[in-house]
Amino acid sequence: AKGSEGKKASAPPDETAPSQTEEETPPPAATAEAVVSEIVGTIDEDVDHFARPAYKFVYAHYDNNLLEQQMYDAFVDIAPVYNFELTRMSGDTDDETYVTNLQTLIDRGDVDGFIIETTNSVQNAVLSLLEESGIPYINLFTEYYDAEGRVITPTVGLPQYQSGYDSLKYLTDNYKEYWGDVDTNEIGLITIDFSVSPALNERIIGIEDAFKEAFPGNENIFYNDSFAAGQSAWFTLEGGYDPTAQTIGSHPEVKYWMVASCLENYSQGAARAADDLGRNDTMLITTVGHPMLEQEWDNGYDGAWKCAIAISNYAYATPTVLGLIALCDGRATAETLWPQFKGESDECAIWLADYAVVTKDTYRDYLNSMDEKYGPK
Amino acid sequence: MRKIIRTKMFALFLLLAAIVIIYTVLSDGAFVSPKNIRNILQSTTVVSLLTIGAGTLMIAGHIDLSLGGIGTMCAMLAAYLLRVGVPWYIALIAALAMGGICGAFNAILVNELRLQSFIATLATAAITQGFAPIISQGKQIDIYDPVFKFLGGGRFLNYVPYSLIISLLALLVYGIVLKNTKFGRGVYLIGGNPDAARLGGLRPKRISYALFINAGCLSALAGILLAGRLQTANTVGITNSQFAGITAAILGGISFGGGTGGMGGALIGILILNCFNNGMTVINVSPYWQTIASGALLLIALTVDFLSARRRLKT
Amino acid sequence: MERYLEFKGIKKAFPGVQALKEISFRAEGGRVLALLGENGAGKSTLLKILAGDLSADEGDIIISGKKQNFTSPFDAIKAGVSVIYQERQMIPAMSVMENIFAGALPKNKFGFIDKPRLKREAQEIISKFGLSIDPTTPVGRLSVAYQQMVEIMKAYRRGSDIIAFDEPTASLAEAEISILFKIIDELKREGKIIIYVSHRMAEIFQITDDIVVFKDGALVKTFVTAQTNEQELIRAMVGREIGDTYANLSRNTVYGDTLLEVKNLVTKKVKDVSFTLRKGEILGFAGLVGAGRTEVVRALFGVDKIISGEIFLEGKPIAFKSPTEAVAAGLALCPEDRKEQGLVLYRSIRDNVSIPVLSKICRFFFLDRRAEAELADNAVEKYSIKTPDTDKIVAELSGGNQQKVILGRWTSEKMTTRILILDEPTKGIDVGTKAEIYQRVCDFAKQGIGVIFISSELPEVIGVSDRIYVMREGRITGCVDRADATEEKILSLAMSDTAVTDGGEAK
Amino acid sequence: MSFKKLLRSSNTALLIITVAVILLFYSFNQSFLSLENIRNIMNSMSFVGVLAVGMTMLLICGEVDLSSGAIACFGGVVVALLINAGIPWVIALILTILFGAACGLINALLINKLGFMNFIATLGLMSVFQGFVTVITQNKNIQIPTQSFWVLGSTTLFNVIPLPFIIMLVLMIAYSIILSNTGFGRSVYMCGGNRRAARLSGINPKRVSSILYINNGALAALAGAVLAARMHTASPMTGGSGALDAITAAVLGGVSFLGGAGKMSGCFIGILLLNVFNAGLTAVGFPPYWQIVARGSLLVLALCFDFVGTLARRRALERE
Ligand SMILES: Nc1ncnc2c1ncn2[C@@H]1O[C@H](COP(=O)(O)OP(=O)(O)OP(=O)(O)O)[C@@H](O)[C@H]1O
Ligand SMILES: Nc1ncnc2c1ncn2[C@@H]1O[C@H](COP(=O)(O)OP(=O)(O)OP(=O)(O)O)[C@@H](O)[C@H]1O
Ligand SMILES: [Mg+2]
Ligand SMILES: [Mg+2]
Repeated sequence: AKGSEGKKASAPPDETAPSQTEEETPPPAATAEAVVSEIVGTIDEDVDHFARPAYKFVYAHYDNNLLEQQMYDAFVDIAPVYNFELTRMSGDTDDETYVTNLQTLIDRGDVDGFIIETTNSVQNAVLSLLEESGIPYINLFTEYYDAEGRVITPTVGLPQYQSGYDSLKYLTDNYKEYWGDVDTNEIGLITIDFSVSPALNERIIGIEDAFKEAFPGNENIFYNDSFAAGQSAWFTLEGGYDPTAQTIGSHPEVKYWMVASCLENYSQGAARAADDLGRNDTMLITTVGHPMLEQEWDNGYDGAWKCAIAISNYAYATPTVLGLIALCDGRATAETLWPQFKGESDECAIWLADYAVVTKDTYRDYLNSMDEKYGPK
Repeated sequence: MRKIIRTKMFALFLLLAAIVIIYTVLSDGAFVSPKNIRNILQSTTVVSLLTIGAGTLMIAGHIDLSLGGIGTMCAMLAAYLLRVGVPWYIALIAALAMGGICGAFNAILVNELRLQSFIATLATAAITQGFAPIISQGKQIDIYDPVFKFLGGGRFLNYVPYSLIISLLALLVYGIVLKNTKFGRGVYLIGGNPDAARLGGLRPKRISYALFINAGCLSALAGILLAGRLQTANTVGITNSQFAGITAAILGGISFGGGTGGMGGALIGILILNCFNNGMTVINVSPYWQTIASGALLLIALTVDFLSARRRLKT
Repeated sequence: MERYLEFKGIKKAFPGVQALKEISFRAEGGRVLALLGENGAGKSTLLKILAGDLSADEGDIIISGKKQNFTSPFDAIKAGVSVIYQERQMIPAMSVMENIFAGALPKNKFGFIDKPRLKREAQEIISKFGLSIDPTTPVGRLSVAYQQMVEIMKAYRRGSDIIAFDEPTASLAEAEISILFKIIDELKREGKIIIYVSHRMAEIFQITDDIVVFKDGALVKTFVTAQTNEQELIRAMVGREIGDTYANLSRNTVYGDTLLEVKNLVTKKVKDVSFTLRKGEILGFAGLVGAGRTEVVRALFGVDKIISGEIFLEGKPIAFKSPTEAVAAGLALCPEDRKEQGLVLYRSIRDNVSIPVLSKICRFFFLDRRAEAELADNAVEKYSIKTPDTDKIVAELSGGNQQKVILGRWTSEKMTTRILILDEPTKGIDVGTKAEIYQRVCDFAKQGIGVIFISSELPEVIGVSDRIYVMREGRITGCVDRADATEEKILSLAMSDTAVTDGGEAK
Repeated sequence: MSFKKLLRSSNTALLIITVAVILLFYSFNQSFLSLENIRNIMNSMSFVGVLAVGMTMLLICGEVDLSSGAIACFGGVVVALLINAGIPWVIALILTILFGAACGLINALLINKLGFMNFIATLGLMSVFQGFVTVITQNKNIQIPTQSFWVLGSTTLFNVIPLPFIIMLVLMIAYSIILSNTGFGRSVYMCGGNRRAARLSGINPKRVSSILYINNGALAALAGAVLAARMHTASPMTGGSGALDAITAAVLGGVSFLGGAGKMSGCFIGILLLNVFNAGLTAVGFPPYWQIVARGSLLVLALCFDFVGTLARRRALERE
């Protein structure tokens, strides 16, 4: 329960707000700009990674989805640059499996550092295992909090709430460009959540807030929870298609639709619903996450799915690894890592990854710039 | 001795031994380190309890797909009660009782309305799975109660998990009850032919009620032990372990038709599954190949079974 | 060319049993050959091999000069062999016509099932058998007897050259038996090869031409029916003489007080039945199959719901809500349908025998294995059940031996029975054991136990019972004392004009 | 069908519930029955519907295939790979169906040649197929940019009835005819009703069962391909619960889990009910977690209704 408030509090200040108009080339994210090379655990610092033997890291992820694969790929890509070896471990989306596997790896005794990617449900057990073992670790995506809501693990993550907020904000700012000057009372919002994941849920809260802010008093918000829709909807395209199509079909009073989801698969499903219903002119779809949309655009897609929050995987991977190496080297402790990102009352810092809303016209440039900045060189 | 060699259990035991030896060699002994053995044993606790519940019902000719849902909901209930300040023993009893009630609900559907247990328990599964997030508002509920933590994560002599002792004890007790008591015999008989058992003076309905309720309580216990170990109850809980429980039971010789198998075989089935999975982590198999390998394991287990059955026919 | 069927050196072993040891004999077309032998002698096993269901370990089957190697029942059917099994083999949820034509449903030119033709042809066969069954009823809804007739019609329909019957009359009544015999006669005249297995001596002499006797899996002797007699056959089968079964029984002569009184019992199938049973008395129940005798005892035993009527056990009114209560009150019901209601087929003999006395062989909470084994050993010995040990799964026993297991269960020494109800107890049991069973029943009576003895074999009811109630269509139509009982008298009470053709559909 | 016959049909109770559910949601939201929404519901049932056709056949025969969702997923991936490799989509589709049949054949061989228990064998293969999907795709969705292929998923008849639904319906009707009007169909029932008796009647139960597994694999792959066409994408996430959903729908529709009984029409109503109910919950904005409870309760309710219906039917039969 403490997760949500904590995370909202940790949402970055305005300076991280990404580019919102198409013309502007995405600015170098402020988060990275603040970094100076004296600070340990960042890209530019002057460390010889080959003066030591290669570290053995384990990427221990809870789910086993597309995102995890992409992160793994990104880690593997930068492994030769920063001189580490990487193996992975999956919890198969099960608390017990995750904890048991983690313990098994710890007991094996040859791991130098962990990249921990979990839900909050295993936080307590994972923390006590890691504390006992003394092995350095960095959390990816999901930060841990103590009972007072203070961040207690060094984390590389996405400002979940803000990214959701920004994804929809792009639509509310730009809808006239697609629809013209329509009656805002005829606009509705469909959200597709996976509510039991606090991180994903945050995004939806941000999305809804952005809508309410843009259209005060508009009550056409239709919330769908793909968790509640049953297993066939979990992370599948149908999980986005069906609620979108059926909500639209059941609410003819709403003429213009914005669809925003916490996961790319759902928005891709929603995009198909827009195609099938012939509503590419009256729908605008967005999402947090971009790779599938990138593929669609590459293949010439030009439908209602207009934009997405793009985050380069390297923008996660590189800080994660550098931070972990700093911990392993003993150049920083969990508490002293990335002091510039540390909230006032928090024990540890959250490195918030660069992201931006991209459209068909901007995605190439943005991703190239991110690769330039964080990718293997 | 010859008789033992020809049993299915022995064949599965050989498979288990093979798994252990192969992993030990591949991992340079890390697989059989005391710590790792403890890990393997610890990982069997939840599955064991579910296997007992599911297995006894299968022997009696039913199937229960709601165990995961029941356990998850009951653990959530316990965590909720603890959070609102209820003493641990009341939370524990309430959760177990809720498990029993859910089991009784299944029993009513199956015995009074004569529904197929497959679909009836599937319905119960959906209902209970829905209640878990309703109780917690979709979040997890952390558990700070020392007794719960102790039950789930405490270790005797800092080595043997208490939860393991609980589940092994349960396996032992149920094994003995099944093989050596009137009730246990009744379970087999109603699984084999309920009409004949009834005409023989047994009470199939009563036994089936007892089994469903028992399975509900055991899965509540499993849910609580896991929640205690993780110090949190969440909406997924033990849902994923449910199929493992059924699989272990079938591997161990309990068949869907009812009437056969026992807890000894089920224990070996559980150990095979858990050793195999743990070993893959020890020797670093990629997650995708793990999926393939665990499917292949089931097929290998069936092959072993097939070979032993064939040999039995020949002699 | 002449039709014949020859077995050459057939061997078959099951784990622990050599079921067939070098069986060789020949059956000629146009003759009926009887296979005789004690329970477990290997008769059914041989027929299963003939049916392509089991494969022999060694040996050949030769049909009219052609060596056959069946690997499945399909092959056997194609080669013109039909075997009617001892245990009914039907698909309960499917209609009579589909069961009769199973595996060869008539097709129209589009390859679809020709339903009108199916119905017509099924109806033709049913009429030929003189039965009144609606071809579209699910077989499961027929009485056991009619189910058996459907089995026979199925084999008849195939027009096979070789037809083997494995105890076809065990669950048939007189009327159906005479129909069956007419059909067999006709088949014989068409020159077909008929093999007939039965434990009823009278039938053997009535319809067979040759006799082959098995003992312990070996062929001991062959006879020509016309040139032998019952005693000679029994000696070949059992290895000893058995005198006049019924006359030699040592019977109880003194009866005690009224043990059971049933007044105006009404259930779904039973209409206003009243009778009394005294201590030490054997009460026979006769009637055609479907007369409702089973239903009377099921109601007594707390299985079926009683609509109205009173039952007194030693003067006290009783109404059992479940068999558990009945067993606790000292009733024992040995049910008619051994597969459905009697046995837990995939459990051992031991497990099956101990069912009603489980609480009596418990020490503290635990079952006393030794006592249980003893119980089973006694049953095996008492009824000469043919099995290597009592661990054997009941499904692997021969039909007759399965029946003996049920008898063993309900007559074990741990039972404290006051009323013993036997529903068709000797179904499928060989002559030697039958005599022993009759004597046992009489011994029970001597101990003061009241026995209800239901049987469709008239000589048996008459020979064993002290008094005989006759039922027809759910009512008791008369009560005959042993001294006055004749087959004609009982038959006339049991039959009404409609009874023969009607009542095919039970439940 | 006469009224009396209808009353006695085993699907009547389920049909009544379905109609009641539709009316209930309609009374809350009239747009629930808009043409657009009817089309949506049809779309939503088509994937599991096709899976359920093959599954119903298997269940009636006393078999079960837990791997069909995984085969469907695999089918989607295969068709995507083939099309993206430049193979014309019709040929790719045929190859995919053959591929699914091959997966089914593996099931058939394990179960009927080696005598493996169907539940565990198909559970094992489910993991194997799913694992291969992830290895091949590296867990990434595969886009299918070939627009001509999309026709398979998004064509609509009269602008209302989607092609995937028509495919499902045609299959259901075809298999329904096979079940009730062909020798093979009847032998499916016979094998499920009493396998031994069927064998003794000259039917080869292993052959029947093998054919059904192969058929199920082919249908599952088809379902996966059609879904991929609808989504323009093959996703490794597809179909995880497909087999269980198909079994649920079929069993709800009166198909016995133990074999020997059931009808395709029941299976259709089962799927219809489940999907109409889901769509209705979305249409009225039912509170999320209570949706799960509601779905479970609906199952219980439908089954109770069915029970009452069975009792009434039995009584009517007795009265005759
Ligand atoms: N499937 C089996 N497995 C093991 N043993 C079997 C099996 N079937 C039969 N037997 C054994 O083979 C022997 C012969 O049995 P069979 O059924 O042929 O006897 P039968 O002559 O038909 O007896 P009955 O008159 O009682 O029907 C018996 O000892 C029986 O226990
Ligand atoms: N309510 C019931 N439930 C289960 N089986 C039943 C029920 N009623 C009858 N039976 C069984 O159905 C079969 C057919 O019964 P049917 O009425 O033909 O003969 P019956 O009543 O046994 O007649 P009889 O005993 O006089 O031959 C019998 O085996 C009987 O045991
Ligand atoms: Mg026999
Ligand atoms: Mg009877």
